[in-house]
Amino acid sequence: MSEVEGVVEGETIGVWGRMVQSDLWYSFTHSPLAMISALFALVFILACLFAGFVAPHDPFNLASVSLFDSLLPPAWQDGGNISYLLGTDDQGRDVFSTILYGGRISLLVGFLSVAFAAVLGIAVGLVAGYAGGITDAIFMRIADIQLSFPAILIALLIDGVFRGLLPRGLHDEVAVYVLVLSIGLSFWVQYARTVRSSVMIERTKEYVQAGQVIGLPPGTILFRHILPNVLGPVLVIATIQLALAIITEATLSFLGVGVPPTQPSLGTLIRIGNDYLFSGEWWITIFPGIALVLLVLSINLLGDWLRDALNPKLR
Amino acid sequence: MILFIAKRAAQAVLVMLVVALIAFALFRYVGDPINNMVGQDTTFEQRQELRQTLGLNDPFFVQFARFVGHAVQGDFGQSYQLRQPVSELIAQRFPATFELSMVSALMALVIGIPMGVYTALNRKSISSRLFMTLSLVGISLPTFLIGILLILFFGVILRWLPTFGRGEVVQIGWWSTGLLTKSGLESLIMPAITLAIFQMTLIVRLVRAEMLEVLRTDYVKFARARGLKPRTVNFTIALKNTLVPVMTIIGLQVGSIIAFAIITESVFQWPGMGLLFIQAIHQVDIPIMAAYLMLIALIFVIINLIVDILYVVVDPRLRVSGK
Amino acid sequence: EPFHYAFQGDVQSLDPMGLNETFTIGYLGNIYEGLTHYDKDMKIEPGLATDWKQTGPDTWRFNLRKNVKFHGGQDFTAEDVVFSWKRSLTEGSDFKGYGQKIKDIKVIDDHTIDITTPEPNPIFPREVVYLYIMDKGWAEEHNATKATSPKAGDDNSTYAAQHANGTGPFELVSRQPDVKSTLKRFDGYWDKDIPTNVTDVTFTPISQDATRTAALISGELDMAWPIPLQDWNRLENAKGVKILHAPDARTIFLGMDQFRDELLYSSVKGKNPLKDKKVREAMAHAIDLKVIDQKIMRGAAEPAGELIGPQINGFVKSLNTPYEYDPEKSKKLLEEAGYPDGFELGMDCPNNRYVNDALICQAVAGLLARVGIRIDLNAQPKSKYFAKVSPQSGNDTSFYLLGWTPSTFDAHNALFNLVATFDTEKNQGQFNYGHYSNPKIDELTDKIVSETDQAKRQEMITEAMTLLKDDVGYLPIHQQPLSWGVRDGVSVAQRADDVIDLRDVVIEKAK
Amino acid sequence: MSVLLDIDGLKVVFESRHGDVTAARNVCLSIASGEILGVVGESGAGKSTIGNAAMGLLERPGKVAGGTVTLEGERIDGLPPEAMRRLRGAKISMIFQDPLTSLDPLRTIAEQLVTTMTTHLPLSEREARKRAVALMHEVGIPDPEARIDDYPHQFSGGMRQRVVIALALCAEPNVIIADEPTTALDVSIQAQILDLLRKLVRTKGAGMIIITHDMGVIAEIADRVAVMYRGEVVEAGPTRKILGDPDHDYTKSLISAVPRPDVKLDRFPLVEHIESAGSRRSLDLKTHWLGQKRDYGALDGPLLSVRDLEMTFRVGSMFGGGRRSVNAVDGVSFDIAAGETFGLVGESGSGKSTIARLVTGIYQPTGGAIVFAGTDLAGITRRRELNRHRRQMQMIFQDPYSSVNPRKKVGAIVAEPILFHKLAGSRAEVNRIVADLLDHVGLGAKVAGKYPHEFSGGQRQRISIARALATRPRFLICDEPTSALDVSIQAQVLNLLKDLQAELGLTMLFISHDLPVIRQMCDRVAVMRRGRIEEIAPTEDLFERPQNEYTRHLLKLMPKMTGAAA
Ligand SMILES: Nc1ncnc2c1ncn2[C@@H]1O[C@H](COP(=O)(O)OP(=O)(O)OP(=O)(O)O)[C@@H](O)[C@H]1O
Ligand SMILES: Nc1ncnc2c1ncn2[C@@H]1O[C@H](COP(=O)(O)OP(=O)(O)OP(=O)(O)O)[C@@H](O)[C@H]1O
Ligand SMILES: [Mg+2]
Ligand SMILES: [Mg+2]
Repeated sequence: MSEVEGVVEGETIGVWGRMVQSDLWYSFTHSPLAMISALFALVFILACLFAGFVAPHDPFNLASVSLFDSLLPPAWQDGGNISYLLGTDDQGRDVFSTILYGGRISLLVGFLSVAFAAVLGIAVGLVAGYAGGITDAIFMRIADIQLSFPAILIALLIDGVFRGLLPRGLHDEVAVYVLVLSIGLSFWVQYARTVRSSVMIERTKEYVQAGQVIGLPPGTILFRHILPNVLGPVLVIATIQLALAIITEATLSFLGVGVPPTQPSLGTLIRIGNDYLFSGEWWITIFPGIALVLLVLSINLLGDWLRDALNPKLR
Repeated sequence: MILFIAKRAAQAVLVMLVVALIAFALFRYVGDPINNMVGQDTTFEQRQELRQTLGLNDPFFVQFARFVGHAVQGDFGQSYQLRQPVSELIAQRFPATFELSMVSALMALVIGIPMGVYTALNRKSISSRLFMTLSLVGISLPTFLIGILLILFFGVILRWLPTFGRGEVVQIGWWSTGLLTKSGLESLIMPAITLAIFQMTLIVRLVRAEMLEVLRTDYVKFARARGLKPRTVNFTIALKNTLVPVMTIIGLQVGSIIAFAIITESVFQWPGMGLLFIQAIHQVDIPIMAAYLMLIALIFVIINLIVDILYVVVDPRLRVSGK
Repeated sequence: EPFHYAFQGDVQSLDPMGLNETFTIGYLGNIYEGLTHYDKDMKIEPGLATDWKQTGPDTWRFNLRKNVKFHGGQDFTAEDVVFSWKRSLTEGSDFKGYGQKIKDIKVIDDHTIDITTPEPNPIFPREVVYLYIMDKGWAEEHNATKATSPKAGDDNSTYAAQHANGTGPFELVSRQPDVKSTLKRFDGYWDKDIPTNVTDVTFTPISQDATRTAALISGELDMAWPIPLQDWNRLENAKGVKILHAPDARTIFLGMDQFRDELLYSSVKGKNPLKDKKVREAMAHAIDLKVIDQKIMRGAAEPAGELIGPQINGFVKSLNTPYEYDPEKSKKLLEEAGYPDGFELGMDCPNNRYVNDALICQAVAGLLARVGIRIDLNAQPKSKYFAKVSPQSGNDTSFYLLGWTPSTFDAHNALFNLVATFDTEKNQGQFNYGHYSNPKIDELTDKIVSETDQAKRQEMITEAMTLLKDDVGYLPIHQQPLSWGVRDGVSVAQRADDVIDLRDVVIEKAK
Repeated sequence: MSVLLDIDGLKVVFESRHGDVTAARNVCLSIASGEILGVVGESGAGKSTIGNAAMGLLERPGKVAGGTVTLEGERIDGLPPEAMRRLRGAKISMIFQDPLTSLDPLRTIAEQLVTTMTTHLPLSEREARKRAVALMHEVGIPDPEARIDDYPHQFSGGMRQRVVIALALCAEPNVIIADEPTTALDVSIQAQILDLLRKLVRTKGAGMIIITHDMGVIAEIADRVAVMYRGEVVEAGPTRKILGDPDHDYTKSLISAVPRPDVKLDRFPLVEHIESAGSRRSLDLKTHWLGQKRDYGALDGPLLSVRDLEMTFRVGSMFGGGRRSVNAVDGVSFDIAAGETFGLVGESGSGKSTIARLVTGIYQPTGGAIVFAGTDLAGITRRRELNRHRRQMQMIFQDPYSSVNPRKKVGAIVAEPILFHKLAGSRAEVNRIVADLLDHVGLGAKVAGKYPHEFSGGQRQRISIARALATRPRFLICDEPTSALDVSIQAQVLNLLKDLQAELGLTMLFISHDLPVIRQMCDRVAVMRRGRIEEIAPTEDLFERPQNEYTRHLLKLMPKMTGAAA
């Protein structure tokens, strides 16, 4: 028959029940790739969050790190030590533990900066694309200005300002936020311009006019109606930029803005290991590299799935 | 049209002014140029003197005004470090960066767009899933690592390709090109790939995402109903419609390829502007940094202008100005 | 024979008075020459002067070499020496320091000059090694009579920064900053006895360590440096290349703020623990130089106890024994000093200046943490680092890492710059970022400068250095290694100042 | 007459996580050359689905689950894609229901026509273009030489529909499936198109399936009729028989619901056969939320007064030349009294929708005044003030496809105005109201959880109607509100509008080119042509004693359901 069972809104089936019944959950449970990715991402994120319990060593505690144990190969190789499963780096930090501890910083920086950039960029893109005219011109020229500065310089600027404004000693606490701010600031333009171009097309559609007729304020029309229709590319950019943010953080740390070298992030660890690729100490790069690749992979696959699942036409 | 471009040119000037302003506010945080300009035996007084001569002790807006005053006359100053006019330096370096960026942008587009279309058309096939997954590996590794791995493999182990530099170049007027010699082309391969990987991944995924939307539209369905060839439907109709939003990102990417080939250039010692700039940051060579940032601002303004014009060329709906 | 080599940085300027930086003057030493010259053991040998002698306490007579031609064909005469000296004092010059060592030059004849110095100077011939001689006529012709100024729009041209006309064994063919510079053998070079058989020289700067090493291994280079220490193994095992290493004349050390009443970066408030010798001693005993050498420097460094190395005139062997590694003693000393739980201390460190600089700092941080001194490390690129720690920003640091090579290869240089009390008037102690001060040492330093009796002079140097060591004024770490990678079949002389002199490069005929 | 297309026992299912939906079952249809088969039936009965299935264009999750399709004696279901492609357009072609989204927005009409022709016919580009111009002329596009290089968005809905028809016909197919080919057209064009289609079928010996719910069209053109109901063909036979003497209950009710062009009735004859779309409860407006009246201040004079309204669009490329102006609305004045239904008829592209958009404030007029409830809307600059007035107006959009947000569930679309204006107390109440509204427009409360793309065109139009009602408007603009609806739903909806009007004193601007509907609905009518009003008159006067030449022309062309049993 032409009628199918639909989910009737407002039925009292509880939050969990509603989630299990939702289309998203259905699509999720029918996509093995999404489930594997989610599982990996979840395990990794949890392991990072609870690094203090999971990791066998605390690589950020200088007193417990011994230079004597530096550059040990993974446990299964000659000269390996079972206590350092994946070997140690040049300062004697346990690579496995550092992946977890450093992963925590990387994830924080990655997620926060992408979220910051996305929120800022989407908002600007929506407004610029919808309002057009002078508003659009102003925002887009700001974007041009922004684009001219590489993340490195923005980071230097923000770091400089922060150092100037904040009392000494607070720097380390805010280091991560300096990173988030700088990376976020250098990323938002992509969202803004993408969203803007989609909005310019979307705003001519009749459903937008319908919203106007209902009397919805532009904000509501923008965020509730147009936004969902322009999110596809945004998700692509966001998931990819997550990787980029994590890597950028490593580059910035090298320039002396960002996390201190005594507390390496995942990206920093890879960068450190990069120096040892020729000399045969491959484990310092390869293991964090694999961790990062898997993390990025799983998040992107989740993103792919989510984007398709959120598009009702593709179900 | 002329009015439109004139308006944008005026905006460009404004953009560049602001870029310069921010740049000068920022230079204070890059470090101290003096230390790189003198040897260790130079006395404190001499250092102070030099600082004074260069006007580094002036308030930043005085420095800014001075810079703008000169820049208006086409004078971007002289490199602290290289003691050579900055405009000359940039003109020397521009061809290298330009060739590298264009080749890798081309690579990214030529591989990225068809791949995006392919993966959208065969959404569920194993091969497109595999490709989508593999393409991610490329972006989750930092550029410097990819570069080094390429060097290690093709340069050191196989010895197929040169590990650094630009090879032999041919001088055509002020332009130096590496595209006409064998060693020039060989040298180009690895940097271009390194630079293209990220852009390619992004383009593949964006094209795929947009393409999936467009393939579901009624006009694509109607085109099929008229028995148009799949090539026409997929490329002429669907891809063109896909490109409107994707164009933005491609434009931005081409811009950032040119602008921020920094890491690739320094890994491969590619003698382009990016290398010049990173060197300048290390040496706090303010005139180079300032001129470079202005140039990049100009490039982005131009690219965005082109993208905006392209929108209108590609999408007739945007040509209406009724409201 | 062609010779292709690479360094991590580029020649900064072709102007011989442009930048007093080791690599740049080293490179220019192949094109230009001074009156005297360092041989491969850093001994002074005749350059453009055939011989010299001190004719009074502050007067030196130099006999100039005859029949020397510049690359452009001009003859070398006493005029050129006077011109070059005067040029070194012009505004854009970075060699004023050398120029100021000369009070006047009297031209006796075309090939004889008398130089007077402002005060008696026992090491004067060393001071003129890098005062390269330019041709007066050439400079006048190209409006290059003043050193290139970094400022645009000045009336002096930048000609000399991009062209060169010296008397050295090689002449400039082409130069593209940061890309490539090429030299070719100068046929008319006066010294026909130099060992080299190199005809064409290509120099490329390659800033990335890995790329440089790769280019060497892949055979694209005949020589490259510095080679990261961790890659030594790889190079030794690779076919066709070898590592050349020796201790650098540069000593790496840690400095401490010893003048503020309260440290800028520390948990201790109201007093400065680093003023307390016990604390400094505690730190000295807590840093295990051996493990730093073994693990960070891969055994290639020379742990040091003195601020200057054996290559430096005035070095005292007995003082070079490092402070003993004894963490227990450290803890005890800290307790005695009133810090049983240690304290927090901010540390500044460059991360692209010296061999493994940031790693050393991290290791120091780790070692100090074990006795309770918790280091908050701020590792930055050198331009930011120096901007922060140097006097211009009021020595904004509490604890820092620095390296020093006395440019005259004489102990006085180190004492004057690093140890003497900070004093802008007298220009002394400019690199004494922690303002260590010992009046006795100041007194000795003043005397050393003009003492011509070598034995007496050495005595005074030894005394000053001993005082410094007793005070624990600095914490020396090591002499970093020179680390050159050379293709088999190429022989070079590794000079202690990390300079390659092309005169000594010999390439085996192609196999 | 040889059988051109034969559909036998066709079954189409849409797979879904909640179980399969059978959109068509055991459908048997066939057409011979020179024959026109009309397919009628309720909206959502599966008419379009059958067309898609025959063309081999069903998309996931839909699939043919049984039956055969035979084209000129050859089985074409399950043909390899490339072989099927060669047939499409050349042998069998389809005119899509939705003209607004069927055209590639980025390519000119000429390009689209030329590619299609050169794909199937051995023509050079120049020849193809020549034929394209001729074809454009044939389908009734004025000034085809100039307009062929326009882009789709520069055409009005009706014009686009003609372009779609031209595109479907340009490669001269033998079998044409026309899915509501004239819904968006005014009567004169409709007559032209029907003429065109008929001529094509008769002279070329082609066969055609015409899907429509306009009984007038059926009567005019079809030789035979098949009636579909809930995925099944319930009755088929010669047109005269079906229209005159239907057997099946549904057909009977359908016929009775056809609006009468000749007499004005108080209400539409209610469809007896109400089992479709779940239980369609009728609402008691006296007690229901929808009926709760809101007080507006006393009003003397008309509720809406439009004076000398002008709207000029500037069209053309930004690269200099080619810029031209379109005077879509050119000095229009009319008044609408409170409680009145004012009709607006006129040819496609005459500016009807533009007027609607001007009144609702979607467009800013380039000239003239719009006075609503005594206030000149153009004079108000404060948004809130403006909104207070605008809130009393609602609009039902012409294009059911783009007027609902594809990313929102139906329930949310309808609930939005209620929630936004806080018209109901609790979330539960909102849900109840939404359910009632959906029920009332004949969709059934259960569709709240679906997305718009799961609906047929008529079903989507009803979503739009439910949304418009959800603000309890005082003034309702209906831009072709029922053009995509089958007559039974149309009757239902129009009755609802009439009820609302009676109960609430709703005022309506009713845009349509369906003259019978206009006659049934409106108190006064304005006839528009080329942005101007030709004539304004009370409905009965207009229909009985048209003054204007153009009006008379329109009335003459009005399709009549000859032999309708009523
Ligand atoms: N993609 C889809 N997914 C699920 N159900 C669908 C889909 N497309 C159509 N349907 C269902 O199939 C049935 C038949 O739809 P169809 O479009 O054929 O109706 P129709 O008879 O053409 O209606 P109308 O006259 O309103 O256009 C409808 O009930 C509709 O809900
Ligand atoms: N946004 C626009 N830009 C340019 N021209 C437009 C625009 N909207 C409408 N027009 C033009 O204005 C004229 C009137 O269009 P409108 O949509 O009001 O016609 P209509 O009477 O509603 O026709 P139909 O019955 O086909 O819907 C047409 O010629 C159309 O091409
Ligand atoms: Mg339909
Ligand atoms: Mg209309």
